[in-house]
Amino acid sequence: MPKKERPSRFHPVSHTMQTVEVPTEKISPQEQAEAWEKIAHYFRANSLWMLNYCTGCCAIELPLVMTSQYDMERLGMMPMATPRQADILLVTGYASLKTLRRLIYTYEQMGTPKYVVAFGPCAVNGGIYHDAYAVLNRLDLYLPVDLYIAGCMPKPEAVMNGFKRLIELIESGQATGWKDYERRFDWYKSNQLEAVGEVYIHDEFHE
Amino acid sequence: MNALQSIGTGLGMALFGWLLQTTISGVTRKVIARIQKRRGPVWYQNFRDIMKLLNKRSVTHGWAFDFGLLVALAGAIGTAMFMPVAGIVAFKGFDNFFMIIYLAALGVFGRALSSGSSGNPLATIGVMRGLTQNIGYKVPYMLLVIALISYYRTSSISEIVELQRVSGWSVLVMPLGFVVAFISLHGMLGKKPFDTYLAPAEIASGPLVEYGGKQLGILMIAHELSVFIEVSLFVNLFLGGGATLPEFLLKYAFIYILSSSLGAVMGRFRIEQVVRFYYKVPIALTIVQILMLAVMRGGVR
Amino acid sequence: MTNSMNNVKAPLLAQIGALFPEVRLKKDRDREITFEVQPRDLHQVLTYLKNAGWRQLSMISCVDWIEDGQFELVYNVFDWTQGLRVLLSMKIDRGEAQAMTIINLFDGAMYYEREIHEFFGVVFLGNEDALKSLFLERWDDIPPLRKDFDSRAYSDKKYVKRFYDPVYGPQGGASFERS
Amino acid sequence: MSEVKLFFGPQHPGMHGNASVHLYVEGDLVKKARLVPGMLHRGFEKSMENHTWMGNLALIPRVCVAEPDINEMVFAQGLETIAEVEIPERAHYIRMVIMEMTRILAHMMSLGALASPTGLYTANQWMQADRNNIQDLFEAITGHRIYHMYIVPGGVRKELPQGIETRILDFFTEFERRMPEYHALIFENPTIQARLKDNIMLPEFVVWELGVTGIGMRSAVGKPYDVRKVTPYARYDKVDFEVPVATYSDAYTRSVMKYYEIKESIRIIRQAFDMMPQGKVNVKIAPGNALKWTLPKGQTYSAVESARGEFGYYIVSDGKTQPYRIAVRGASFPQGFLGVERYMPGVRLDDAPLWYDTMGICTPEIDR
Repeated sequence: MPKKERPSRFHPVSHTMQTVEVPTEKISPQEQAEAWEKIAHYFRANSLWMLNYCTGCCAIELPLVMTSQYDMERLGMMPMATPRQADILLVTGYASLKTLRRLIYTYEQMGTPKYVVAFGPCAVNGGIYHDAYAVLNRLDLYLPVDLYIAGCMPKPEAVMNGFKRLIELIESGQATGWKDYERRFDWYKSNQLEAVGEVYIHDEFHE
Repeated sequence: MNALQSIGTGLGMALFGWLLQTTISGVTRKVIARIQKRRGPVWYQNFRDIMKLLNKRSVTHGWAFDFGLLVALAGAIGTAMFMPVAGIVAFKGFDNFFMIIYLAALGVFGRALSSGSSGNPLATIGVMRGLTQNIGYKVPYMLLVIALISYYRTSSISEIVELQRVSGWSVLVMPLGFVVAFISLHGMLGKKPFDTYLAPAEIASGPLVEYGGKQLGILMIAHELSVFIEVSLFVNLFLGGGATLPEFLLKYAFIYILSSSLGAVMGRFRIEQVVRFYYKVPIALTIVQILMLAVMRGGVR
Repeated sequence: MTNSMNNVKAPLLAQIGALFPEVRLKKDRDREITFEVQPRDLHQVLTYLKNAGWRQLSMISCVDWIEDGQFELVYNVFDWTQGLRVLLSMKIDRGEAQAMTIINLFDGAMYYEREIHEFFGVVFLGNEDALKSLFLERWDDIPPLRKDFDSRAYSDKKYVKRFYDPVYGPQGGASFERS
Repeated sequence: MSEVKLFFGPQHPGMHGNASVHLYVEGDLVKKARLVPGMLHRGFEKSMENHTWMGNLALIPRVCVAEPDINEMVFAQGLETIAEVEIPERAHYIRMVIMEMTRILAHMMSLGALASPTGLYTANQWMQADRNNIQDLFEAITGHRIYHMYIVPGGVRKELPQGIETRILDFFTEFERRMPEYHALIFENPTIQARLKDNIMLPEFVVWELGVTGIGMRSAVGKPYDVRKVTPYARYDKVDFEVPVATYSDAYTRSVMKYYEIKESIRIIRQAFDMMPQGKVNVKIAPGNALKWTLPKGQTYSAVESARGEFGYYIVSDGKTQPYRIAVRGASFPQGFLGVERYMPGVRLDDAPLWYDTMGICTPEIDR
């Protein structure tokens, strides 16, 4: 069914992806794969499992989105217990350095394709905590963010709207943050190393 | 009927079982959503979930992880092939209760092997809990089914279905037993309060903790199939199966949705509460039921 | 209200004055009395207060008086039956910030002391647990709540800021190009 | 089975908020446990020193996310104490309405959060839906759903909107009519009772040892040790309300007490609207531009009763435009740290999330 073209008010988040032009011959394996990808995008878009991890205060509105009033399950979204099962990582608000370490570990455990949604201004530029010593300013240096949802904190309506937008992006194949992460892995890794250092598992008991 | 035809019918039965159960799961999600005063997903949501999972990349945790999964899937398909539904039997004469129980154990074994080898302590705890719970509900259930088999003097499920058509459903023969079997089924399906081995909030969905992508998709297919086996076994044994397909579907949907809806308004037991519960109430009820049955039959003679 | 509290306050003030001559009344608010104590008196005063009904340690906080070269530790105890709060303010030297722990009197002090050690660098003798880091992971600067620690400068140094180059006009809006 | 190390959190469905408990588990029994906070540490106490007295208003509600208004209340109250100003009578009553509404919000959050450790998700679905209605009321009063910044030093920010009184009272009448439904779903549910009753005890000596306040204290000690009663602030000494107490503190008692506190809060809201006089709603606590206010030198500890216990700020002013130091006493600090370390060992792994939940631990206020 052809979708009605409608000017979007949103600026798609650009990942500076370079599309490689393939010379068109018969039906190459790559084209087959692309055709299948289009079908796969439909399933991905309509069955988004989010990771049950609240990193910051924007998560306080998430229960409302999940439950009866806004009912995220209508869109096929469900909270999931572990990163392996999840598709979306929600960075709900500011990320402190200690959280960032956990976020990176979590993100890398998730299977591709995976998407990152960042909430609030804190993930964009630090927001109200821009001068705090424990909170990092830009999330997109460390993780590829597919969608930002504005508001401090975003209202449930805004969150639902954002999720709808994410679904649109995935369906049209524009949510390619995970590909960007694979492509510029070294760049992301060097940023991460700069911020949180080497892999380090904290053990409170020091044993 | 030649062997090829039988196998074809069996595979068709497994496919039918999967489609049926996945649809009913989606419908159940909607029913639970209505209990929780919300709209819920579309009825084919579970198909979308499975398709998405099969389109996802994932990691493996060694060959046992994948092999166990295939064993689980093969066990589930194999068991579903033997299940008589509405008079259709793929392998005539082989639709024995014990056959199905043994084959179903293969699926459980495969799943335990797979998730146990993932190396996550939460998965190990989940598997331990799952097996403990398995013992919990299996004891009263098996006692009951053996009583049923001795009552009908056959262990073939299609014959039991036939006999029920003559003498009335087994519910009427053993009403207490029906309650026990339903409680056991509730535990088999892992509905609350017996979802201790999954317990997302305690052990992060237990055995499933390390699954993602394709493996989780395969596991979901195997899970839907095993639910199909459990529920249709229950319908066949206690509710007289079904002469026609709609009759069977109606009973099937009723039992599954009832169990799920009950689960929606209940909390979760701790594992030792689960086992204590199963060893107290259902076993006592089963013994009373068997004695009643013996007295009844003795009285008739 | 002040009148009703006087019959509670008067005996306390008299007792404290008689028992601990070096303890000085600093501030007397409605339901809150602040004493200034010397480090050597602290344990006796706290013991007396604990036995006299101030059974709950509400919090320990620390103030950095950088101009005087002192840390002020404030012990905050509360009596639930009489509804009177007592604050004990104790000054210690900022250069060699050390104080005796009070975990033998109030177990709840353990983590307050650990927090103060992390944020101010005050060492609590006798509470070895307090030397470990609590909130911060791999902290690489002076304790952050000291007055000579500049939060903004640290943030500027450590975290990459987003650079805005707004282009006003039809295409307006902030530039979201990645660096 | 030998000891297994488990991370309960930060990414864990049973964990509310971004914190972690490191557990050593033997079989099903927790052997060692310790809270690892700091994932939500934003350095509030430092940031507050860099903002003006009024500028801090935007910052403080964010200390505790589930119940933001207590922060505004302690802050405003402390500043009024230091500046020695009396605020208008009407403002006191409006503050009480706001405080009780936010208390209801927090209690409903924690009753709904009982869902995940016990598995009764239906309770959470219903509770959150009603929380949304209360947040809509807040939006009508203050303009924001979560962080209201409504209680300001010197009173409240602005007059209540027209007709909000009937809207609030109508909602709570309707809500009270539905409360037995919640009681039947949660507290009369045999499976929930099996999980909560005689489980996760908090004896009286532990209360004094840790310094637990709030519901934990009252459920064990059996006396109305509530800041609202012991040192009344606002006009809590004028309204008639009761504080539920108990002497046997298991998880069930602590949960059901939240239910009764919601009832009492609704009573307080009704009385506050009855007794509310007309008049101004705010005064200036210092002359001049609000962003250039200076306060006299002084220090005070200001405390209110939050949903989890005594919540307080220790405020130091050195006579400048910015606070010299603000120290936050998170209400769940004692049970969050020492409680987890000493008393979570011994419970079953199944009950560890329940322990964390029913002790009323709010991570953001621990981390700050």
